[in-house]
Amino acid sequence: MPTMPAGTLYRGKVGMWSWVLHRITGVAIFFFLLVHVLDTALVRLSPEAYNAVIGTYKTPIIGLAELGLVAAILFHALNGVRVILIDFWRKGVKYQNVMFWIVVAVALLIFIGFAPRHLAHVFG
Amino acid sequence: MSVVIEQPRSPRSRKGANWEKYGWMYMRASGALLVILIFGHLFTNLFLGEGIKAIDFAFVGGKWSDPFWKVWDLAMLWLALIHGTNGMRTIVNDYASKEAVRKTLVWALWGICAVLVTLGTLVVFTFDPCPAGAAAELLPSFCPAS
Amino acid sequence: MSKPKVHHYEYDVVIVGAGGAGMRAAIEAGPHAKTAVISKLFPTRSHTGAAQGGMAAALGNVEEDSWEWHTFDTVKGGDYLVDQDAAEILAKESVQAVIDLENMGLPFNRTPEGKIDQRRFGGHTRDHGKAPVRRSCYAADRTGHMILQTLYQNCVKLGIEFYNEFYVLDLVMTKVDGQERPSAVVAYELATGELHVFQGKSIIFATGGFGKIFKTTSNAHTLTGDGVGIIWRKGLPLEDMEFYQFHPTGLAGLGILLSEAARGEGGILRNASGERFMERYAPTIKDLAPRDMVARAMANEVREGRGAGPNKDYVLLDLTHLPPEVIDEKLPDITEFARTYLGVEPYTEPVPVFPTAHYAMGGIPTNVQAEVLRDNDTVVPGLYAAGECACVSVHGANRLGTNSLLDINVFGKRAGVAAVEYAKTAKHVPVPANAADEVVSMIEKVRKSKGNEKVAVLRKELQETMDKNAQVYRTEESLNEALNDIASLRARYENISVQDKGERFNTDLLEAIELGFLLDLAEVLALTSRERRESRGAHLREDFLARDDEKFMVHSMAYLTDKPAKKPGDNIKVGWKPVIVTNYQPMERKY
Amino acid sequence: MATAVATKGTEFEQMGAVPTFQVTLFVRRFNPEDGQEARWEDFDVQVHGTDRVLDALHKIKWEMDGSLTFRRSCAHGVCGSDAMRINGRNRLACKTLIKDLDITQPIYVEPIKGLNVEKDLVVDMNPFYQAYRDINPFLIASDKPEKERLQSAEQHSKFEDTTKCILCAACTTSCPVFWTDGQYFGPAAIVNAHRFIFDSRDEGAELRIDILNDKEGVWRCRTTFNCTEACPRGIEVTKAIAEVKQAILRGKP
Ligand SMILES: Cc1cc2nc3c(=O)[nH]c(=O)nc-3n(C[C@H](O)[C@H](O)[C@H](O)COP(=O)(O)OP(=O)(O)OC[C@H]3O[C@@H](n4cnc5c(N)ncnc54)[C@H](O)[C@@H]3O)c2cc1C
Ligand code: HEM
Ligand code: SF4
Ligand code: F3S
Ligand code: FES
Repeated sequence: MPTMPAGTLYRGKVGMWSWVLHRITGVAIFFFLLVHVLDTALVRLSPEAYNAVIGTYKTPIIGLAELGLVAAILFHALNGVRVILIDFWRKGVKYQNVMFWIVVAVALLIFIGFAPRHLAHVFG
Repeated sequence: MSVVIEQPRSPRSRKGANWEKYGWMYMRASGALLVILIFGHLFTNLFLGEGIKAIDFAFVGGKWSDPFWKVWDLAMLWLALIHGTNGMRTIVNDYASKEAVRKTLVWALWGICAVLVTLGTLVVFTFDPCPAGAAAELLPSFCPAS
Repeated sequence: MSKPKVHHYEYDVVIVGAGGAGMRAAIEAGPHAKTAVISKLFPTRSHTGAAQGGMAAALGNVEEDSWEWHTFDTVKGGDYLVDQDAAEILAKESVQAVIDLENMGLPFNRTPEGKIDQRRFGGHTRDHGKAPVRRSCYAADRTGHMILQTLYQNCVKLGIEFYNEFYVLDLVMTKVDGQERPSAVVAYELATGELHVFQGKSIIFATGGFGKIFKTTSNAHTLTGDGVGIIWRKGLPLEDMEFYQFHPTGLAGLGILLSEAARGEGGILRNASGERFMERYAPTIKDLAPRDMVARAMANEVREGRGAGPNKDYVLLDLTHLPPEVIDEKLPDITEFARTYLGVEPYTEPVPVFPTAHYAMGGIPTNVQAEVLRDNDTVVPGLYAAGECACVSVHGANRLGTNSLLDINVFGKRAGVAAVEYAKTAKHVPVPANAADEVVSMIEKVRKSKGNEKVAVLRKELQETMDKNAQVYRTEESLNEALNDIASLRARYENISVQDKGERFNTDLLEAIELGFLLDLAEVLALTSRERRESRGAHLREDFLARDDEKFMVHSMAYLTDKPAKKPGDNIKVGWKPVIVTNYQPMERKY
Repeated sequence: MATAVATKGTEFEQMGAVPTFQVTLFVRRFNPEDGQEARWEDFDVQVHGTDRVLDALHKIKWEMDGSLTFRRSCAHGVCGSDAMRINGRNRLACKTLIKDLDITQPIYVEPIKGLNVEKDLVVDMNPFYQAYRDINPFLIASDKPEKERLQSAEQHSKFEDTTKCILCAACTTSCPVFWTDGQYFGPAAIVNAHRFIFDSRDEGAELRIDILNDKEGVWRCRTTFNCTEACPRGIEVTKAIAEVKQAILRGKP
């Protein structure tokens, strides 16, 4: 009977990989958000409870993870803007490739601006 | 010409109303707003002042005493959760091959979303920055020392 | 191996082939009769889609024009071998044919007023040759593609039943009242290897050309002349098979077509030393001479050792003097083909070209109702043919560019109308219970054979001998050589074997069967070419250089006989059929 | 001038001397009748400088293994028969020159993705054609003109790009969304709907808009651009999809 053999990985270009990243970062942010709403809800319980949990956010490991989260949000948000421009701006389709690299560049710039400061806070 | 126009056939699946268009529009509208909301949120919480170090009950209490931040965080909560859940729904629709599994997962997603949105909203509205009986050093500076 | 499963169907109209002609017929037949279209390819893969230039019609949208001038051009272009009553119909009905297509949705290019735009094409003139006229209706450089798509779209709209990737391999003839009558066709389903018998009151053949008998051709791999071959094997005649058109500008070695537009826009043909050799052959119009003349000149250059390239086997199409913008705007397809397939940059390098086997003027003889003829004038009731596989004859000895897309529309439509008309009153001819037997044994023979001959080897040798001996230049000697080669290939074909013994998607098997048709048609072509001892249109006999209206102002009609072939070709009888002349007496063909 | 052309001619005499070289092709084989799983099989083929992947496949079929099965017809990129995945990307075998690939590495050839494989490189195209038929791919017009309907060059240019489609399925089977469950209408169907939605002569735009507003319609497109990059006819597929999305938002073309 006919089957669907796996074969090789499709070699898409930036359009495809940006979507893969967008999807992965979207899922990551989603799960973080679930946790984040819950932990923030602890403020309703008691200051001690909240502070205890938020304290863990300040440990180096979670601190680093936060860095990843910020990177994910940066990419997801900026690429989201790129997607919106592709959808609504006449020339968006034409410049999608360029826009992807702009997204990467801007995300990197902001990240470079943010990371040292954040690390200083975490480790300092 | 002998060609007669036949009544066009019906589309492939027409199971009730379909919200895909609105979902698609929502993702873009909420996405655009979220850029401002989330970047603002991250900027004030993680970048300004002491960054993550400064976050504690007092910090949150201080922020939420201002209606501006209340609205801000509420908007963010609603927009982001619905955006995220709808995005997750898309992904589930893509990859869940069994209809039963797909249905369950989508229901679960919206369930979680509803719970968290309600919880979050209640917290923001019923939040008391100066709960009685808490240690004063944990509270925002404006709380009356009890 | 078990005998293949056989399915039976009953239709009013059965159409074999889903190219332009087949689908145009289906659009007429579908709404009025139970119609099936059987095609070895998915309809939009048919070779009509490869046509670039355009479709002729005297719309007069941009310049004064008339169907009468169009008729004259067609007759003259065909070197007076055209049946003039048919040419008149072709030209008269061309306008409606184009309007039909437009109304069905074909996106023609437009004039500033929004009407269908028209452009010039070789051999189409105003007022009997006074000046070129804009007669070709076009959709960019993909007119054939748009015709094929539009016709398929309308078939979808009408809910026409298609049987795709079904190879028709036999026509069933049943004896009724002492007369052989067509009753059904037998098709082999590629996906399963099962057989299907389609009984039809009317059966239309629209199976396209057979360019694959040649090595260098603009035709698709699938153009193996199955339909023409089937008719031939039934003892029905084939008309004018010696007339095969070679298009001057095929990409050298590949045969991929570069449209005539290349020379229309100012392209120049040069030999190895860079000489513009057409100046010697056609001093006044040079590179824009008719297809047969240019092809001949090119072949001559190569033959006399002035060809370019390592093997001196092609000439060069020089576009380097044209501004790149002109090339980009007017000849995008050509530039793309040259770049993709030869790695040649037409802005700066000349493109290697050589004549490529392009179009069969001959084929299954029909009258203007598209009814197939069993001899010079008796029709076979219920059997029709249209398109490149048929010979009405509107193209005579040499087809004009853009007249074939017109032919498939005009006579495709006529075939559809006539088939419905006939099916309304006729009864089904009974199909014998063993109708599929011939195909079963044809397939099993190939599948079971333990021989050691390979299909690809035989096909290559066939194509090589045809290119060498029956191409642009022909002589008694070369044609006899071709016939001898074909005879020996035919003997070896008996000993053929295929590697794939499976039932499903067995293209190996089908290539073997297609080769059988190619051998048959090549033989007919070589033989009728030998028998026509004159030069006319695309048929050039070096040993008989002049046109001989006295003896050969007639169509050839070849018949397969039971006579054993002592000498190659003996089993074929060649008869002649008068040309229908209405208004235009033969004149010398000068441009 | 004459000499310049002459040198060009002589240059050419050398130029045509295209080298032959050997390449290895890894072809994804599957035979429904032998009970085995799909597998890779390698072939060493001697090819010409101007050969295309289709020529190499023909060499294999004609000289080494007659059972190798693939579709093809025109051999120059106009019939749309031979879309396949070559080195991980959808292309037409007849339009892919071997010398343009990295020939120091084996060339991987496998069927297009997302449709059932029938045999070797042949896939079941029916779901693809069905999606095409579902969008009503024909002119819907109620008037009965005597002559041609008028259309300005500008109106014509709105949909000309999408008339070029040859239904090769390279786009649809390069689309990551289509791979997931095969239910998405796919870019090819949308391209062909676009061809009619933006045709000034057509009256069926609302109907097609309605069809593509479906759960499996345009909204599933995630703008990954694989389709645009795969299209052998250079159609701006993603752009066409974006235009259809806008038309749906507006409720008219
Ligand atoms: C490159 C090129 C450019 C051309 N340009 C022009 C031009 O500009 N203007 C012009 O007027 N003409 C042009 N022509 C000629 C013209 O395109 C063709 O003559 C015409 O399209 C033939 O149409 P058809 O319907 O007869 O056959 P095709 O379109 O070839 O269709 C044949 C059909 O028969 C089917 N078939 C074949 N065998 C079988 C079988 N055994 N069983 C079942 N089905 C079978 C095939 O599947 C196919 O559907 C060009 C030709 C070529 C090759
Ligand atoms: C910061 C601003 C954000 C912007 C501009 C943004 C933008 C977008 C856009 C435009 C899409 C649709 C993509 C498409 O249709 O191809 C999308 C999808 C998605 N977003 Fe966001 N988003 C943002 C924040 C978030 C957040 C906070 C979450 C998590 C809760 C999130 C989770 C998702 C998910 C899971 C998807 C689905 C991805 C997919 O289908 O591939 N996004 N986003
Ligand atoms: S849009 Fe392009 S890739 Fe898609 S089917 Fe049409 S021609 Fe092929
Ligand atoms: S590949 Fe698919 S996701 Fe959209 S842009 Fe093309 S249809
Ligand atoms: S064989 Fe026709 S497109 Fe490749």
